[in-house]
Amino acid sequence: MKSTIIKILKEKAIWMVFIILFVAFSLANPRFLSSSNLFTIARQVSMLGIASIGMTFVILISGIDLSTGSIITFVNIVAAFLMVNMGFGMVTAIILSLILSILVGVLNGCLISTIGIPAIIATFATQIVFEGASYLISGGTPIYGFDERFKVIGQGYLGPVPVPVIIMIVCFAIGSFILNKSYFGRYFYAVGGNEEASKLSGIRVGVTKYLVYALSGLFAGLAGIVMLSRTNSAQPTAGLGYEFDVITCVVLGGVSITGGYGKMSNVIAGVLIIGILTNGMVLMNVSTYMQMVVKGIVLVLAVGFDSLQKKRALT
Amino acid sequence: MKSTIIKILKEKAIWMVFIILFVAFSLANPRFLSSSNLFTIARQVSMLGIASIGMTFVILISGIDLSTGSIITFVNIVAAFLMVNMGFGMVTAIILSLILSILVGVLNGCLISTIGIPAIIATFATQIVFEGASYLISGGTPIYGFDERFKVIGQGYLGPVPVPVIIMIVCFAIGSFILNKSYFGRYFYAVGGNEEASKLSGIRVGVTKYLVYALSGLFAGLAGIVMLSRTNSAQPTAGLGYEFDVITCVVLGGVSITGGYGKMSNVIAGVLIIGILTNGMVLMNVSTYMQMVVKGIVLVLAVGFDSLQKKRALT
Amino acid sequence: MKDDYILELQHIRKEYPGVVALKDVSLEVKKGEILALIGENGAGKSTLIKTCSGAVIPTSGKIVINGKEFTHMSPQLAAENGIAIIYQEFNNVKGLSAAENLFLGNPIRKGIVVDKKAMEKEAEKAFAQLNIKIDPKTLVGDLTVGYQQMIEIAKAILQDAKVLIMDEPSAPLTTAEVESMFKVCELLRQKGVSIIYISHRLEEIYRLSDRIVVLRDGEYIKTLITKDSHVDELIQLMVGRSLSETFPPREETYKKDEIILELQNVSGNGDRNINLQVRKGEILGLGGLVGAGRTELVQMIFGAAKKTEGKMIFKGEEINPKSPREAIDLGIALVPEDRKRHGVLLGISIKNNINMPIYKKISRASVINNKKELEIAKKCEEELLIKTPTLHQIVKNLSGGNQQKVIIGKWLAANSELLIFDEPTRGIDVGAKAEIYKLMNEVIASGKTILLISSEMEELMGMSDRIIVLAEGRITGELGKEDFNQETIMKMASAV
Amino acid sequence: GTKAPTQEAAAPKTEEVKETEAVAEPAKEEAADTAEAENFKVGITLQSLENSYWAGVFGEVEKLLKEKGWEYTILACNDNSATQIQQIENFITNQVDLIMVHPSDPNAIEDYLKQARDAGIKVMCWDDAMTNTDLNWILDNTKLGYVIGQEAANFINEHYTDGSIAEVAIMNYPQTPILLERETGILSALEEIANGKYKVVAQQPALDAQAAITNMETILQANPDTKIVCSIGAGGDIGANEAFMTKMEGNIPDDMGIFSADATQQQLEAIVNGEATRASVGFEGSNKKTAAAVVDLYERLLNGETFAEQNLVRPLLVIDSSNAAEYLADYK
Ligand SMILES: Nc1ncnc2c1ncn2[C@@H]1O[C@H](COP(=O)(O)OP(=O)(O)OP(=O)(O)O)[C@@H](O)[C@H]1O
Ligand SMILES: Nc1ncnc2c1ncn2[C@@H]1O[C@H](COP(=O)(O)OP(=O)(O)OP(=O)(O)O)[C@@H](O)[C@H]1O
Ligand SMILES: [Mg+2]
Ligand SMILES: [Mg+2]
Repeated sequence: MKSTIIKILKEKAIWMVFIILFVAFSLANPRFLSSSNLFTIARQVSMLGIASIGMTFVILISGIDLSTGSIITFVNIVAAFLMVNMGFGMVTAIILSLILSILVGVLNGCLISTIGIPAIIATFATQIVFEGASYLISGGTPIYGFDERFKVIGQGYLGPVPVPVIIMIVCFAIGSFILNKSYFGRYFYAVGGNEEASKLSGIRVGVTKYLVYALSGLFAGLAGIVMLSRTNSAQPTAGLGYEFDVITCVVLGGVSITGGYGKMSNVIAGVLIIGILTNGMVLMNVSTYMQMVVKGIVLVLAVGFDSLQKKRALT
Repeated sequence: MKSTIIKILKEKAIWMVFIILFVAFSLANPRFLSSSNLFTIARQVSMLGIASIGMTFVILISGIDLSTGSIITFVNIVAAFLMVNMGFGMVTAIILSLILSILVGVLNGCLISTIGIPAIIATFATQIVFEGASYLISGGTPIYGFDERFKVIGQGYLGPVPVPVIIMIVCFAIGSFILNKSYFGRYFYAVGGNEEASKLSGIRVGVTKYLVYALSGLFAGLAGIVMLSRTNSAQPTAGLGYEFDVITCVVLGGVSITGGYGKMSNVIAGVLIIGILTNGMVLMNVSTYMQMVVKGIVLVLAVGFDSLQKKRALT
Repeated sequence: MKDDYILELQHIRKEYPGVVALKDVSLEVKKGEILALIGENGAGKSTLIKTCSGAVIPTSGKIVINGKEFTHMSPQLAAENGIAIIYQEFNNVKGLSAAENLFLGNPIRKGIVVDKKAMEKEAEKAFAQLNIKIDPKTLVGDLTVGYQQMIEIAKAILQDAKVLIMDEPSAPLTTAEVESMFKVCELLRQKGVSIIYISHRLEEIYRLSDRIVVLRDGEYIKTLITKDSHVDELIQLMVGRSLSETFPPREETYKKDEIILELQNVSGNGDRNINLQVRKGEILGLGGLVGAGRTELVQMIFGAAKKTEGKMIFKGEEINPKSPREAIDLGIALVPEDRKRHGVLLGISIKNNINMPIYKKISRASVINNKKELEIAKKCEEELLIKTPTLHQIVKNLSGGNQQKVIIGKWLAANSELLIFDEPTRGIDVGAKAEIYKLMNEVIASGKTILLISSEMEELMGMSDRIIVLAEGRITGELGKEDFNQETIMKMASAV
Repeated sequence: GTKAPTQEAAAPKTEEVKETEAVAEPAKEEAADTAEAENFKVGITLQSLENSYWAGVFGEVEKLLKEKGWEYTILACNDNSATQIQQIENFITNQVDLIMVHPSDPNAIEDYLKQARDAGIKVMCWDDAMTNTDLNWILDNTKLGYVIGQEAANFINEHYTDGSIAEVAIMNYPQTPILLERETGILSALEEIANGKYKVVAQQPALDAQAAITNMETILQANPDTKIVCSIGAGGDIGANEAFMTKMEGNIPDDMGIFSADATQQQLEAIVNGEATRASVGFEGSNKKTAAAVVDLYERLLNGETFAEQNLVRPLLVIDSSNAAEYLADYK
């Protein structure tokens, strides 16, 4: 009985952190709890949430994807370029740019799985290449002037609920489904837990890696589209450094950086923590510099608590 | 006989890449080969070289240090602040800020070894905390106006040789000494190869990690001092993103990102490659965007070649 | 009669950079037979069977399954053609449940959705057949190594294979578990399944197999009919020379009254209330089933795990080592049970491995005395007869027995007084085993003391001067040499 | 992260300076009056604070707002529109009275500023001529670049009278659109005014001093006769100056010069000390003056003043050896 409670507490520790932060901000500023602010937070984290799904898969197979941010940028620029400079329709442009983002993921998969470059190096290389490519395409200037309907994706509402939030929820549902129900989702755990054993059990580890990086590319691309619609203008700096925010969410959400362990539900908590932290600190007038310091400390505290527990359990 | 040649070729493959690039740039632009340009390259890579020594140790023990760039910034700001705003003498300021950079490294060591936070997360957290701290100290504005003698470190000459180059050479000598001659250098390889077995062989793995991250902090700090003297003005963006340049050099230099294998001599080649690549492309007036793309591709080619070989050797 | 063979390996050759692991090895398996594959460490047994699943791609040679020829296998092809393999290294995924591990790579599913319920049901059936009680939902990482191995076996059986290949399956199992495994093997044989069985335990080979194939140094040596062969012949074929006796005699050097290590009411790390005394110059054996908590006990002595209660007295002084380093400095050494993971540093040289605990001592102002370093390593190489072309060789390239010698050499160089051997001959071939026994005797002769953990009854009784038996983290009995008896020990080991 | 622009100055020097001062001074008086009466809440979001110009100005702005006792939040979006949008949304939630944006990309935030105005918040934009604002405090970056180029071109015409060709290096940062505009301005002024007397030998990025010094050294290797540098901001100026000073061992020849934007304290000191920096184009003259001017605009907006022109164009101010000392005094 007691041990069950402890187990639940441990497994859901990150939700505790979330609740504590939530209560703290609510007490500190009554505006925080207004329904409009809560929707604002949800809308603000939607891109982070969407991108974190792919990153969860990647980290589960004990990989890492440093190209997420530049895929977001790339998709922003490409979709905008297609719509504005090439006169493509909205839907075609979105589909084409999502296909491209999948292809970037496939390229990552190829470098990592087929050529055998360590993930951190391979995705860093694609990061700078596609960042460069985004500048080359855009010439460094923002691209804007889209169809009015394009705004709906990032700025629209369905009843009281913002469209990007709905997209995020759908994506999380798909992500959970893949991880928990689909057979290839189970392969992610297998490959992350023991690559050699997976291979010898007949799992096509190479294919799995391609799939995971392609999915990471796709979700990054989706986040990019939502961002583009939200900003309504494509900037060659759109996704700069975004990968680390995403990795932070996933790691906060308890996904083991060495692979094999992790749950989608806790990643959602990780995303929400970053969301309310950013929102709450602005509501409380914390300066930019101080926000950096606070975020670093929260990260250390949240992950450190978890790490200490695991370390104790070992000896 | 034949196999010895192949072995040498393999072990020194990165020097081949270096030679190829070197010859290519010499042919492309005759100025490249002038002795003054060669000294310029050496001077330009000096900071990268110094910081790469600590990173080599870190990657050898299968860690990673994302805080290198922000330690550089931090040291820039702190040393400048001490000299300009607090009226400390040059030597005192340098010593104090180097001690601080060691302490940041020790903090990393503590988070990683004592608390058990994965290195990539722990050093990312310290990165943002100390970046924030640098802004807080400087208020975001540059600090300048140092003693004239301070310039010597980054801009002076000893005979025909720039002082920073001499500092780099001395540091590399120390680094090689630590890795090859000192007993704790042996520990680095052991810990990187197998932590558990190292512990059971009597190595204090925790202490070793503290030492390695402290050394990484120290070398980053030294690089920061050289940079400060070179620019003669402390900027709160001084080291922004520098860690990835450093990691790139180390990985190009064949140090295994999973730890346990690597040579200081090849890291030097890695540093020089980045140096001549940057210099050569500017000499040829390649555009910024294109430079990013080229760097990414060179990274993939150099590391990919090596990875493919290793992968072949396995099955 | 060719059709009688369900699996044939023809002229298999495997080269690694600098090593030829297999030189033209051929082997045939008949339907419904149990074929034993034996050979020294590094003879190439694992490499050979790995070619059947594509885990190793042979440099040349062919694999013929049921008349179909393959030059290149893959895990998928192997499964499709009815070959199941239990590998020497664990092949489970710790983050997945027992049931999911059973169906790893081939889950029961409806469309793309996995059917966990169905897998759990099947798993339950399979476990019942093997006579093991495992909740199919538990994560494999939470199970003991014995259970993990049983899952491997269950997994292979579930595949409904025509050929089952088992690479040292009994190594981590308790006697009872080995028994149920044997029963299953018999059952499968009756069903017409062929089995290739690899083991260093010759008694198992004699109990199970129909034929025996011997490999040595990557070469095929001979095939024997089990019932017509003799152990001595087998050993002769394996090691290329004859070995007279396994347990060399030793003079009793210990003194009854000189205690080197005493534990008083020690608890922690899963053990409770341990009281024991180790006399200087003796070999004290620790007996018990796998999971009895012996490794846990010596981890506390060696400072690798924390004790929560009790006192440890070493050479008359209370000690409380908080790290292996402290224990080593006191003169305690541990040869761990998991050689590759805990014993040696695979990626570095023999020389460096041997000197690792004493680097600080042979350094001046932190600079290593290279001459001394080499001297010490050379001395070890000579004394322990480590087989290697050079001391700069990385340990990964050594055979299991030689790796074990490097570990022992390391502690001799460190001049440790109390050496703890945890399963020192697990997975080590007969030849190397004999050498290690001889080494242990030499250690004792030089006035040192040994604490020996072994799950092999013969070894424990053959080597020890005294045996203490543990079960579930407690001491359940102690026997003097004159009382050594397999049954008594087994009884104590299964007492709760 | 990437960073942001810099600032500038222009032609009819003295008069316009007075104008700004005139704006700045009443601001202080008014501040004293309104401090007790009104307690305003201001939200500011900038493209970047990783840049000395912005950090410097907003350090001063912060002091002024503190003096007034207003509540304020100063944030940087690190050149990311999504972040900036988020910050604007959070300001709206927090019901601030005024939002000032220095847009990372004006198109991205128009809609959100509209929401702010709908919520009764005053909106001011710095640098861009936006639609959904109460006031745009703008500058013309192409013109700013042009003035930099003009100063350089005049210098070339003065010092390269013997028919020799001046080798010019441009320190640019094309990743940021407005800095790209400045570069364009620089190039067109050179072409118009010094046609045939110069040659652009290199165009390399240099936002921060560290990158600038490295790139300048390399440029000097490729083209040892490079003596003229035009930089889009302070970083390129400081770095190039350091490289020139090292190369010439502190003795800057008459025909060598750096022309740039921003007019930060460090640049002014270089001009006063006779280093390679010859002129820098700024606006109000110093951090303090700029801060005072912008805070004054906040106050006027908050007190309900409406501006006849939505776009208030900032005057440019060239600082060179003739007036540098004067403005430098203002910093100390
Ligand atoms: N990847 C590899 N690279 C180089 N050499 C290898 C590799 N794998 C195995 N070998 C070598 O091949 C030989 C055969 O090894 P193998 O593991 O097949 O022996 P084994 O008979 O199974 O031994 P054991 O009884 O210890 O399990 C050994 O000399 C080993 O060092
Ligand atoms: N890291 C761990 N986490 C949880 N349980 C563990 C861990 N390590 C060991 N155990 C458990 O502790 C008990 C003792 O394990 P172990 O196999 O080491 O015992 P032993 O007596 O040393 O056996 P052996 O004969 O293999 O040496 C087992 O029940 C095992 O499952
Ligand atoms: Mg084997
Ligand atoms: Mg054990």
